[in-house]
Amino acid sequence: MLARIGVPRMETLFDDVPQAARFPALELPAPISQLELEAEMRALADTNAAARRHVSFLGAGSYAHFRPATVDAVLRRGEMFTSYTPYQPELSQGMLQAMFEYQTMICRLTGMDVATASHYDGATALAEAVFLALAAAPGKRKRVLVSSSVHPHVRAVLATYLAGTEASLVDMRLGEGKSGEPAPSIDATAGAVVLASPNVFGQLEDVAGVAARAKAAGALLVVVTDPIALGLFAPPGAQGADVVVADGQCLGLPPSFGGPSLGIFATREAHVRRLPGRLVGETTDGSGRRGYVLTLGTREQHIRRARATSNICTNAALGALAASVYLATLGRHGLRRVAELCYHKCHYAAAQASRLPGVVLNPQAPDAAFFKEFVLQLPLPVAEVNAVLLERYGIIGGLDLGTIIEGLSHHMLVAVTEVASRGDIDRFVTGLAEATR
Amino acid sequence: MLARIGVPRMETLFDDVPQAARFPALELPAPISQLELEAEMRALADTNAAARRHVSFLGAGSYAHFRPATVDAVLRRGEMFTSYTPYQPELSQGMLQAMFEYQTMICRLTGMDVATASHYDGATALAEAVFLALAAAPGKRKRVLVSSSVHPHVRAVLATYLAGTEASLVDMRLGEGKSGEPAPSIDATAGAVVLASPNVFGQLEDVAGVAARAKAAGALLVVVTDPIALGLFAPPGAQGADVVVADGQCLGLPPSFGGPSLGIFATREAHVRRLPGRLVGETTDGSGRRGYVLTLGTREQHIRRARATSNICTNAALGALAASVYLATLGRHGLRRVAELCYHKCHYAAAQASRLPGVVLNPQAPDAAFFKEFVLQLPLPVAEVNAVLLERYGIIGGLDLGTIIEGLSHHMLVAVTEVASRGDIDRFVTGLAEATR
Amino acid sequence: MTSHNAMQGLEPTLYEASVPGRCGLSLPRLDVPEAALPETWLRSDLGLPELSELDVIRHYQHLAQRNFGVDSGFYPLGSCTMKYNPRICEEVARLDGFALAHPLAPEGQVQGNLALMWRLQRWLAEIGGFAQVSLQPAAGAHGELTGLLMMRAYHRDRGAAHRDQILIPDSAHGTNPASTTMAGYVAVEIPSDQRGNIDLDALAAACTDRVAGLMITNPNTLGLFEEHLGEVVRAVHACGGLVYGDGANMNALTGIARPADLGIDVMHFNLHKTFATPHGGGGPGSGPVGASADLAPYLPGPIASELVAASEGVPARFGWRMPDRSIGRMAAFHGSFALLVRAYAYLRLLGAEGLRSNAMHAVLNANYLRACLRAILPVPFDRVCMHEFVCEGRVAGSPVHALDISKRLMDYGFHPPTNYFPLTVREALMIEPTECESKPTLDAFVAALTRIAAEARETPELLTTAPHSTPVGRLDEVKAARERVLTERCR
Amino acid sequence: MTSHNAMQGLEPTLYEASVPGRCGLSLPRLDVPEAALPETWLRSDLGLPELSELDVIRHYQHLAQRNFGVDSGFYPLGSCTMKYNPRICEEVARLDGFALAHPLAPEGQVQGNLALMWRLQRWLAEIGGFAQVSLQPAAGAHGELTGLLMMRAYHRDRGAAHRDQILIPDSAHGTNPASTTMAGYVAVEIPSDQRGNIDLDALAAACTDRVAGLMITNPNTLGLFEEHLGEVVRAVHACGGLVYGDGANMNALTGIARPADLGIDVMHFNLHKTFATPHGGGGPGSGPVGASADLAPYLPGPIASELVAASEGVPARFGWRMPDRSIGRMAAFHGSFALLVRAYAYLRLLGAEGLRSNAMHAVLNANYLRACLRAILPVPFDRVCMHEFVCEGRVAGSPVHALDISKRLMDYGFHPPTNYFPLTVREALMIEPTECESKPTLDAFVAALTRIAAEARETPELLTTAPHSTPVGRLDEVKAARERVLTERCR
Ligand SMILES: Cc1ncc(COP(=O)(O)O)c(C=O)c1O
Ligand SMILES: Cc1ncc(COP(=O)(O)O)c(C=O)c1O
Repeated sequence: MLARIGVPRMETLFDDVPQAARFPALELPAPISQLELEAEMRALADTNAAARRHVSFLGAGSYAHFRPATVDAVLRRGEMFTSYTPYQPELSQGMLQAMFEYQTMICRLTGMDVATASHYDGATALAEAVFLALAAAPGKRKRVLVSSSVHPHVRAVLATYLAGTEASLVDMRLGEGKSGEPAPSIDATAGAVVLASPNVFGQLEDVAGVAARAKAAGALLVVVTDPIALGLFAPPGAQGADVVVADGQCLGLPPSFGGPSLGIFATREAHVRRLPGRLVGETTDGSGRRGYVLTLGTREQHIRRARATSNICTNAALGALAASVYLATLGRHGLRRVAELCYHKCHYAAAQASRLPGVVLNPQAPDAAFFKEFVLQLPLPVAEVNAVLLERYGIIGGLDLGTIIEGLSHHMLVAVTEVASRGDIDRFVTGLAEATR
Repeated sequence: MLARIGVPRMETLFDDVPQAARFPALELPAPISQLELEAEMRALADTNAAARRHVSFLGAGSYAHFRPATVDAVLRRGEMFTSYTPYQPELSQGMLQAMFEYQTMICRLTGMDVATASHYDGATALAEAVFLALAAAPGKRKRVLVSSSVHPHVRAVLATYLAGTEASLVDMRLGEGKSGEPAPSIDATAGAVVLASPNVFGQLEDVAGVAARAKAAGALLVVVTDPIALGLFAPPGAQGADVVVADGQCLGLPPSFGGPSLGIFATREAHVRRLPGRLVGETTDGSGRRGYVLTLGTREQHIRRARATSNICTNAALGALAASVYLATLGRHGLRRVAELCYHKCHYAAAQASRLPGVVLNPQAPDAAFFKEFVLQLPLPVAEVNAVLLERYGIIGGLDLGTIIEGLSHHMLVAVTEVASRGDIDRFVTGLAEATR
Repeated sequence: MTSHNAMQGLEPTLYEASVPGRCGLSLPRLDVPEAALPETWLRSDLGLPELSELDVIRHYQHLAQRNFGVDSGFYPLGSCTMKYNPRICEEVARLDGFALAHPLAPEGQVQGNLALMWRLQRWLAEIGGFAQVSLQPAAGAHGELTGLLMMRAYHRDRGAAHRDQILIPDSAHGTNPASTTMAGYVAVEIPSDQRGNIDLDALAAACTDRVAGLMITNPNTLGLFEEHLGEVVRAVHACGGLVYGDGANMNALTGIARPADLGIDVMHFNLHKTFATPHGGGGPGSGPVGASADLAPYLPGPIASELVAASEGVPARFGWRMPDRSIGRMAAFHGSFALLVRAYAYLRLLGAEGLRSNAMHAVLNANYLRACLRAILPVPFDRVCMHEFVCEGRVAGSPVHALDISKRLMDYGFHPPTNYFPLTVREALMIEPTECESKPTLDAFVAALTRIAAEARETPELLTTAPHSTPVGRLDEVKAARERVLTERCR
Repeated sequence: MTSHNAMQGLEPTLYEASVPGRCGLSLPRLDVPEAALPETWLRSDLGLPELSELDVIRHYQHLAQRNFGVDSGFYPLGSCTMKYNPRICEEVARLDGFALAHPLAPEGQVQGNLALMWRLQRWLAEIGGFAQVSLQPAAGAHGELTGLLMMRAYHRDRGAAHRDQILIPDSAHGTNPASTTMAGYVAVEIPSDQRGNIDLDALAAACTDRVAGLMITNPNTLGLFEEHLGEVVRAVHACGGLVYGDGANMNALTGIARPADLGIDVMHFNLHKTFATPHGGGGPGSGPVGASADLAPYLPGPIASELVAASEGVPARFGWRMPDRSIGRMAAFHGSFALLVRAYAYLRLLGAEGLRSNAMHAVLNANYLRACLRAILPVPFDRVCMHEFVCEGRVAGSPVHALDISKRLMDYGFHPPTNYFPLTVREALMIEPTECESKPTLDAFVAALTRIAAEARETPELLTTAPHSTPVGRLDEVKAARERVLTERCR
């Protein structure tokens, strides 16, 4: 090969590299074999509590749902996971059709017209949604009102993204009840309003009410939601949301320490030319056979460059595929059933726990409807309760809310999904009782 | 559908079933969901020590070798594992070509001309090999001489199979050294001679010497071997064996409590019409394209019925596929390397252990060459030593030979493969030292 | 050459793709001192291919794409019960605790496996009506040999070692007579009658004191329930024989009837048919054998047993037990354990109701197909069938054979039915849809056969030269047998 | 209709295959009392398809067979680095301890993950020559945005908030200018010179005090090493700007040169290119960002840190730390952790020598292809290239375009190169073989292109109507954009 190229040695190929910097000695560990690698990786993995498969009540954006075996069976197909973005549609009909089906299912689920073929995660999907809203809102509005019950990490990502823009992020507290006025109120300076339902505390919000106010003010409403909740509850699309975003990890993806996840993004037909990211469309070949292609690429960075709607290129296609297989496996009946199980088990856990002396359920919003998470105010630090749960019951307790939201020490955020059996919940409550006694 | 069939109810379809026996109430546990099933199966699996992945020195026919990730990646392909025996070759070229390649690799490995597309396990392959030998030997010979160092379970299966025949199984002790005369000696009453090398104690036998004697007596020599050993040692085919059989678990299959395994069977061209089981052959289609089909079916039960060479129908095709992927991944260099690692590590372990006071290495055949297993005579019961190893060192010790061979209490059969690190071996020896102190 | 469309073109063999010096796996350095190798024992060369990991993965991806499984489409292969293989069963069988368990581990270290096997034995016994079950046999044919050797030992113990005949209906699967011979018996064929049942007169004539037993498949290989099973069993028992049940078709009877209640003394189950363990491209299988109280002592072993029952808080204790008069071992270890795990899981998902429902829907699907197809292809025994039925692969006024119809079905995206079995029906096409298939799939299959029947009349060469859309055309099986290229030529 | 050969025919959509009442998963019975559902909040209907598990598995098998990955064959997609994805990396990423770890678990419960991330940060820093690395960004473009926001914060802290321009060579990837805009900067394009380098004169003219920085890809998107990189860096630094490195092509430089040694201040790595994590059909990716000591305080966080070093017998203790002047979070949690596991494993298998060897062989393969293909297709910058090179997809005397050549390559079983990028080369075909491919594969590719070039001259319509062997023919992209069918019509 060298002869063909016309160089004497491989090293010659690198003559353009400044000599002083050429061929550095890298201090990296010596290579090991696959056998040794497996041992090393197992040792690392076993250092994590997750290796013990404890019953866990951690949620707050990453959830333990049952993953049907179909999902991984499909994700392991080499034709799928080793392919690139389907630039050449004739060789990529599998991924393209799967994405088209994903877009369809996401639209049905959220009640929207058009969905992108995925974003990195729910948080970045929200940031992109806010960019879209600011671009779509009339005039050049610079205020983004973000409900205080949006997950603080999600809010933080939005804040990072907004740093490069002239827009400012404004905290908004929602009033109580259907008539409650948000503070600050939504006025004509607001380009985008961001609401989470279920919110970070697991509670449902009055989407329709906020949507009406946003609409009246000419602002676009972006709703952050939980796709599992949509198995049971009215879709944001039907309640007036302009953009719906969500993190899709719950749809068949493992928690994996938070990533990779899947950013879900759906909006109304009117905004299709402002959409960030990939879109798959249906078309035909020369002989009229149906096929699928990436479409409306003129929005995107590889064509529009500096004037693109977003810089996104690599997205979360495999996560979208996982979500598709998950939704296809569960289908109309299964997703509703999973949502019902979450709801009932969560409420059972909440009812049992709130009977304990000194434990208060959802102290900030005791009357709010909730789905698969709730807050418990405890008489002692959450870490102390969790230590008892883990050491004596082998249970990983809920999130210490104080670690992500200031002022909420002694508050535990408890997530209960269909994977928790009644026995698990009862043991959790027993442990809670012991710890708070 | 019922209307189309012309019956009023599904139950009507079963009118032929005697009424007294129809629709019994079966006492089976109530069905559970996949979620609950996963929990139940995990609980069962976790009850086994194997779930803890201890370092283990158990062998004796089932070995811990490293399984390259390629093997399971291929075994998980639905087109392969959900297919039936490839009766319709045009839809089964994948499996057929893989089997053809398997036959080729097994022939190269064993030094034989033709290999079947698989048997249940090594033991049943041996039984079938003896049937072939008895049929092929001149005259109607009825004696099967079986070396005493054949694995007792394998010998037991042969004995069960022979129960339906007029042949008798005769224990044969091999003489020491190249010139040693077996007892009883191989004479013209012997139809088949069975030799294991490496034998159940891990030692290599004088295959060529026994082959010469068998040949002289007109008997056929069946050699039971370890395919990993063939990465390093001369193939039985080159030493005069007429049939070579082996258990193929070590070629990429998990131990799985002993099954399913893979029976390897290879012989000389002369015996091809007496071969039991499936064979794949190369051919062409109408336009001359190469393809593969099941062939020489006239030997088999579905055509020859009572006069078939065997009753085998379902075999171990997926195991043969696993072995093929294993052999293809390791290839010429990798298999030799694995065999060398086994050899050197095993000898290191043997040398270290035999230094301990009261511990004797291979007492029955101290000078025999051995491969990946050896015998230790211990000053106390093996179970007591193993208890120390497990409880204090987390190590599963070698096999208590007394449990499978009478008279060998206090003898431990130790298997050492490439997966044991020097540290593992040193800890094992330390534990042995502590237990035997 | 690399080829994305492996369904076209040729895939090079591993040896053709081999390039000197490659290896698909990195192996550890030697961390112990080298021992001297016994030079005289070493081999000089090892004729294995040399490939990178990528080469290996690509090769087998291409091969897989040239293969058709249940996952690929409708696979109505009669007698083979091509059910869907649930993915959760694949997952649980791969759990470390199961997959890494050593077969000779002390009982205390494998209580989970023993419990699983003990329960599965009990469930299979309950489903079949048997006293005891051994999980050791590795396939249906292996179970047959097991049962026959048990019958032999039973007769020997009763001083009837002279009994040397096994009666076998002419519609039986080839493994039945082949197993008979392996067990040292003589197979005596019994003809079928007009309705597809065993001919009772012929049976009566054959029932002598040379009879060790009868092997019967019920539903039989025509997919029909033996209408006079009671008489058959009585006749055999009356002459001192035993009745062996070939349980290949048990998927029609789970929760419908227990074979032992119908008089079967010993029977194998096919976990790879009835209990949805995957067929694996030809295997592995699992053929547990159930036996009545009289025959149970002869079962192969050891068998998983409950040594101490569970009592408040203390779990049960399980161990191995050899049946009293066991014929011995049929396998080096404990049978196809990883398949037992899958079958256990399958049974846990179904329960008694699910099992019965499966049998009912399998029978419903088969009868629906029979009702739809009888207008297209002759159905020789056109009465209510069980889980499968046999029709004749011929079309009036056309020269085509069953094989041509089968090959043409491939072009329509279907796997063909079983061809030329049972031998008692000419041009037999044996069709078994299983309960897993939906009405739209069955209707599509009927539509394809309808079109194929029309083609057979109008353009028969379309069939006789089929298939046309597979990676290779119709393969020359005669040439394969004649030339006997059974390994790749040395390169 | 079921279809075995999914490469032909149409695969129905999930909705077309849906049959009312089906569900692919059994779910547990409710084992707690029912709570009252808030009726007014409930949805009336859920428009998801209804399928059995078998339906689902078949559907996706058929789809997979209609897709081409690295596993399927040679995939020389320039700039995308289609390496083989080692299967062991897939396995280890699925270990429970990794896959089930919760992102908000207390530090003490995730020491394994933190150790892994901390080591990977150090290794990437070592490979790139950076002071610190953040693993949070989810892709290359995400890393670009991260780096630009860091640059913004850096200038703001130094009273240079007025700097509003980012210089970008005209050959840059589209994400560079798009990220620039998202970060609130103005992209200023710098032309390339005759040899494919940045035009130094144009650069000098652009280097004013409005410049916040330059984004540079090196090797650039022509596959060429910037011959005057030192001058470029000096010019930008001299005017007060920072140099951002687009690390998409880092696979040519691992062990060859450390970008920081060449003057790069901040850079993203593409784990999904350089470190062989699978592309997943478009994602997920992972785009860790490395920074010099000056910029490191601005990295997004939190970052895994060693709180207490290991000391005899006591393992090290790891925890999260937010960089002092961090721009904040770029992701809700810790980035694409499961890909970090794969990249860690990949690096452990390679070590320093393996990394360098990979880069060398990637460059060798690209130059070999360039040397072979220059006789067939014009190579505009025909000098020693790095891991890829660009040629022009046109044949003298033929009307065909790069796209036609690409489509025709499919018929030969190859994935086409990258088309029409970079924009600075007309009819660009950007070819990147990677180190994973063997000489026989490269030779087969050359042979195919040789034949295609001949076809282009003799029978150009063979190319302009290609591909001919794919499940669908050339698709009408204009129609797709015009009709905008972006979801399935309601049924
Ligand atoms: C009726 C019948 N009996 C016996 C067998 C043999 O079973 P196995 O292939 O499991 O050995 C079969 C297999 O197809 C069969 O259909
Ligand atoms: C040169 C270059 N820069 C940036 C990117 C964007 O990287 P990503 O797709 O990971 O966002 C790419 C992707 O192809 C690229 O080739």
